Amino acid sequence: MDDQIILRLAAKTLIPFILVFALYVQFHGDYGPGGGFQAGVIFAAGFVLYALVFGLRRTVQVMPPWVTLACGAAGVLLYAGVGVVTMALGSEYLNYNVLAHDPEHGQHYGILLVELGVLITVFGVMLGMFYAFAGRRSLDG
Amino acid sequence: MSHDESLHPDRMDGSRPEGPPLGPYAWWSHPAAERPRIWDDPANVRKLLIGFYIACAVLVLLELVVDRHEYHPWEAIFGFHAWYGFAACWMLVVIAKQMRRVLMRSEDYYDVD
Amino acid sequence: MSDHLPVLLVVVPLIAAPIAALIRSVRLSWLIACGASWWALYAAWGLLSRVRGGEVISYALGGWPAPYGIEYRVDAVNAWVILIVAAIASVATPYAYQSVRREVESDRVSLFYSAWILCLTGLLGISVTGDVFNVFVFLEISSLSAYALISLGQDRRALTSAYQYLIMGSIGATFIVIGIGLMYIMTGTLNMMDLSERLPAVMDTRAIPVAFAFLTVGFSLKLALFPLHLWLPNAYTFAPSAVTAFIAATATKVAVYMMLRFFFTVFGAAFAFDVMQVDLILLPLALVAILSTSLVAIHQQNVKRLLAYSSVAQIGYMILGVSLASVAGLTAGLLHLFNHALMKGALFMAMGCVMYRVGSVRIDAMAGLGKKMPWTMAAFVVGGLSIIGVPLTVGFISKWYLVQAALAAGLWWVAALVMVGSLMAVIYIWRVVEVAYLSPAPDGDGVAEAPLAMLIPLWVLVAANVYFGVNAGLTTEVATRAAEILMGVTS
Amino acid sequence: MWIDLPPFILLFVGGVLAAVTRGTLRKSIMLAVPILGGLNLIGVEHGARFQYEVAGQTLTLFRPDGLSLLFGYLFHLAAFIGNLFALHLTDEEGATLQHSSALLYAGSALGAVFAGDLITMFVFWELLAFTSVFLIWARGTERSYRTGFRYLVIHVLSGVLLLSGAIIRAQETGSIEFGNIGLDGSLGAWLILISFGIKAAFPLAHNWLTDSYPESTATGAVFLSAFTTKVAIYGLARGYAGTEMLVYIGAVMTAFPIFYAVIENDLRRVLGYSMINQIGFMVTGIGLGTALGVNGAVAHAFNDVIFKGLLFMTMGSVLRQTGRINGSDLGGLYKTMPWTAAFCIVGAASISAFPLFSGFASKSMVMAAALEEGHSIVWLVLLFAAAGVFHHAGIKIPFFAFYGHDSGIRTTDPPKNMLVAMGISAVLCIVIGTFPEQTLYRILPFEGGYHPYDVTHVLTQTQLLFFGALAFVGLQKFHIYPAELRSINIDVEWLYRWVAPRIVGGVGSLVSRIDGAVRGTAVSAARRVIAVGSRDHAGEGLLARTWPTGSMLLWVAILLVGYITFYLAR
Repeated sequence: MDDQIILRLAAKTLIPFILVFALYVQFHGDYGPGGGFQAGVIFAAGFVLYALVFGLRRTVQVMPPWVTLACGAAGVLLYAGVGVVTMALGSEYLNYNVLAHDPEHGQHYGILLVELGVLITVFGVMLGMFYAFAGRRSLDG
Repeated sequence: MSHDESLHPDRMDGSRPEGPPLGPYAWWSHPAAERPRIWDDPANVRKLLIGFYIACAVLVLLELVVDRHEYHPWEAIFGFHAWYGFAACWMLVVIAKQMRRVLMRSEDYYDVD
Repeated sequence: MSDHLPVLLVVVPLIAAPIAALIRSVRLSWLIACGASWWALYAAWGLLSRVRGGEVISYALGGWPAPYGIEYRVDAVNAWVILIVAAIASVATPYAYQSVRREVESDRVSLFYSAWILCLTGLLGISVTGDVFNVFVFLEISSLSAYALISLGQDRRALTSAYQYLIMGSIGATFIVIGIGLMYIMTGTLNMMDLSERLPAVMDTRAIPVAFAFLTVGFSLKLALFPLHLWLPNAYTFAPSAVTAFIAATATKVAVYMMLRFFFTVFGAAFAFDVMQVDLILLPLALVAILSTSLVAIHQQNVKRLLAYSSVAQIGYMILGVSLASVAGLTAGLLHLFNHALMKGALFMAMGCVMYRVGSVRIDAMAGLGKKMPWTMAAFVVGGLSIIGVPLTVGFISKWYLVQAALAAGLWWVAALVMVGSLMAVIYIWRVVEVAYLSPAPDGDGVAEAPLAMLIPLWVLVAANVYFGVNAGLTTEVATRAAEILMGVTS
Repeated sequence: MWIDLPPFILLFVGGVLAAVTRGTLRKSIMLAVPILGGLNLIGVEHGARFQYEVAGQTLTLFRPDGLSLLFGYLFHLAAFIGNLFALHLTDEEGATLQHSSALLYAGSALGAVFAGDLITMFVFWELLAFTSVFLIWARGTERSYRTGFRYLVIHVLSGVLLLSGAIIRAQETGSIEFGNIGLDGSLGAWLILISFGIKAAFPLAHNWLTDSYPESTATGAVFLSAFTTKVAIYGLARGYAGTEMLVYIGAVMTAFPIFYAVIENDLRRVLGYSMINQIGFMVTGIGLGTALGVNGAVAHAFNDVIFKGLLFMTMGSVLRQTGRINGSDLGGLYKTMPWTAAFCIVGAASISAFPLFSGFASKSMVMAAALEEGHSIVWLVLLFAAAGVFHHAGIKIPFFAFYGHDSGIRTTDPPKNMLVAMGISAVLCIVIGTFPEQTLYRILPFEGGYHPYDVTHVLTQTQLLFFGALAFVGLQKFHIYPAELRSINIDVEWLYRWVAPRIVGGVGSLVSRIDGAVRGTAVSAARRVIAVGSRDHAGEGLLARTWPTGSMLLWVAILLVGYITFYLAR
């Protein structure tokens, strides 16, 4: 699509906003509608748009497939890890109260971290699926 | 052991190994040769049978001498066990022989599908 | 740490799975998988020994107390199922190493183990949780990873089988979630205990019977109850051998557990059996499953497929026990849950060994294997005897209790049909044994005994088949206790 | 008694050891195990032990009492003699298989008679079949393979009946203990009786015996004749003593096989028929149920194991030395197998119950018991059978094998171990027959003296036998006696070996050969069922094919609608 200049410009302009919007949805997720699932999908959508406009080859240069796999795994680790940390701090699994001095802050951090884990995993998996369908190549590129 | 040789297929039909003709006492020096056996002589068989008939007669006649208990009324009949045994066996064989007409089949009856 | 055992049971594999995916070393990811399953076994034993006496462990996730937060709740029933899953996993994972090296492309092996552990996580999670929506979440985790595992089979048909399983499994899960949704609408709660308290008030509505119907169909699909078993034979046939052994011995068992949990704990035996009279449906279906699929098994040419159909028949035995809706019947069903895991695990593992050496599991490929792979085929024979229900094997214990339960319910003809099912098992097992031991082997194909790394796990299961067949004390005790809990009988 | 252990354990250990050892070591094990086991039983304390609670039922592995101990001694003795007889086997003859399975088989028999409950009994009941079938298969012929299969099927069926009966009894009585059952009209008692009856070769269920024993190996038949049917006799004596029906069943069993035996050509099959006849005496004794009757039955079982074993050993020797066993092929062997011939005559005299031979000491007990209970007709039938058994087993076997027309076969006596085994049995026959009150009668389970040697008994029995022999001589003289012909005689097996394959024919190639027009409506209906089943369950049949996903979904939808309707209709 090298000749579609408008499309390319529009995409270039939009993509950063998409990514920031994803983060907005993510950070808004603790008290309002939103959260890691939606954020992860939106974040991945930014890269999908990039791939549609600029081609898979360049996208893979920016975001190699192994990174998506690693994200998919790392997010789960983050999620589960938070729970383990709360346990290590002497409370139930995923009881965020103990993450900070103040239980309210603790809840805040906890939910953010967990949602971040969800975001990373969802992002990794969505993009990985996109690569798998679009690229017909193995995830290792 | 010699029994293994005896299973040799050539000897299963009873023929003895090839060799010169053997005299009447050859079994002494040639173990493979035939020694005349007791029941090969019909006279011995006849003696045995005569002895057997006498024994039968004596067994029946003993009833006249011996005081025999009777556990069952039929045992009072003279020589009950003797004639019962004789009749039973005779009948058994005659009936069984007739059964052959119905029951007998060739040896590979079941092997043929 | 022992306070956290219910959650650690699930969390440790959950952490292990992504690590296994990140590590690109076949051996390391396998070791992680082994570690995860052995941990699960350790935790399962710890849980079981705590709840054997009748105690119930409740764990509030995130510190939110029961009706509000997610509760993990362990009693003798699910501790029993957890032990089954963990035990099979800890034998099947060591076994998988050689088998997977032969059957799965090497660049996918670490992902394979990741999916393997995830599947285990899901199965354990379903069993341990006391929250109906959480059940659905873990169900999806285990199912999705199972689809992935099955699709990795060598045969091209593995992909279509996995796809079919995916469609059917997703529909089953969807039905379950619809049922759960309806219940949530009517009661406003997702906690099992809370539901069981609130449901009686809304029993007379239309929504609850409809929810019950969706759940029944969903569970029937997941546990492959006749006639919704059609996805199972292909999935088991074309999956990698180790996957078949693992999933056949665990996935349907957990589905049966789900059904029991919903019918007995959530809805209550009185509602499910007296009002809904679900036994009127389950009993005939179970009997048809036993007879029909055994007959199909007799005609199969592929031994894995044969065993798959036999599995459907065996599920029939379990459901038969459940449908009697008595402590005796449930005990029989729960015993068979465990016992069938042991025997089918052993049989499929034996077939995995054959696949490893011969490259085929068709019956004609078994010719002469009795001589060439004596240990493998001997294991198959013992497993087969167990399926038939020969004394001194676990199969006999199950059948004994089942027949007793049927007789106690006055169902003579059911007991007789169970015997008929056993006779049919004799036929299909014998077909394999006959070819393996009495047909001459093709010359010079150089087939040798399977590697020790596969034989040892196989024989561990075979030994368990015999051990629990002779000494059924532990299994019957726990199964009876679990049945009493489900029926709400206190002893 | 040094170690208090259920006796089967030692035999099983021996069986496993025999499988992994070779040469002299194995031979020592073969002989030592039955001796040690038998000595270990001497002076054993009565009463049930080794009990295990499983699922609320008590399994009893070891219950020695008068009845089971008699069989315990007997089986050790039989195992010893049989092992000695089979000691020479070489690897070409399948020595490992035969030695090992013989010990396991003996162990199973011991396990069964010492079992205190029906479930343990059932386990050993099935093991009896599975361990012994190898003694048939070891013959290595196509015919023995098929026979072994039929044998297995029938015995597994018997086991299934026993198990079903046990389950039903557990339901009815709440206990699986094996004591006196008796026919109280309940289904469980009937099933167990039928199960025992199959193993005891009741009429119409007898055919497995005459089918399989003649097809086993020369040494295997000795074991087979010792254990299976005697375990069944034990079961009947324990569970059904005094069941009147057994008196008549036993009487029929004594009488009908002798007709077959007269016209049978295979001499080991003749022994099979005479075995049924001897079991008939035992069954009758058990049916009478009096102390004398049951004592007579088990005493006769004891003697039968020894003298029938001896006869099977002599015929096994003949088979081994000549490769033949048909009466039409044999004759004149006394010339070259003098010892075997002599032992055969001792065995024949014992089975015919000649005074001073063991059969006399036990058979007369049963007959006396029948008279005591006033069963005149049964007594006459037994008397007839006693004469008949002499006719076919006492005269026919030795006469056609060792005397009669000289077949020209020249061979030798068998190896020493076989001769010694036969010699021991022969001595036992004579010792027990001459001094029954000092030997056998002391270990009988019930009190009550019996004195076989009074003038009346001796005279009448001798008359009976001599005149039976006279009839034989007469029949030979007048050429009425049927010649031995190369043939077989059809028996009940005709139903399942000839009729059944031709009727059912649903399996295999037979189906295409048989014209459906011949079959009756019932048969064609059965065929239709099989055909329908196969259509739907085989290959790409309705229930066996891979379904399209859409069709599966249709099923789901149908079921969902069905369930909702069903539930809402409640």
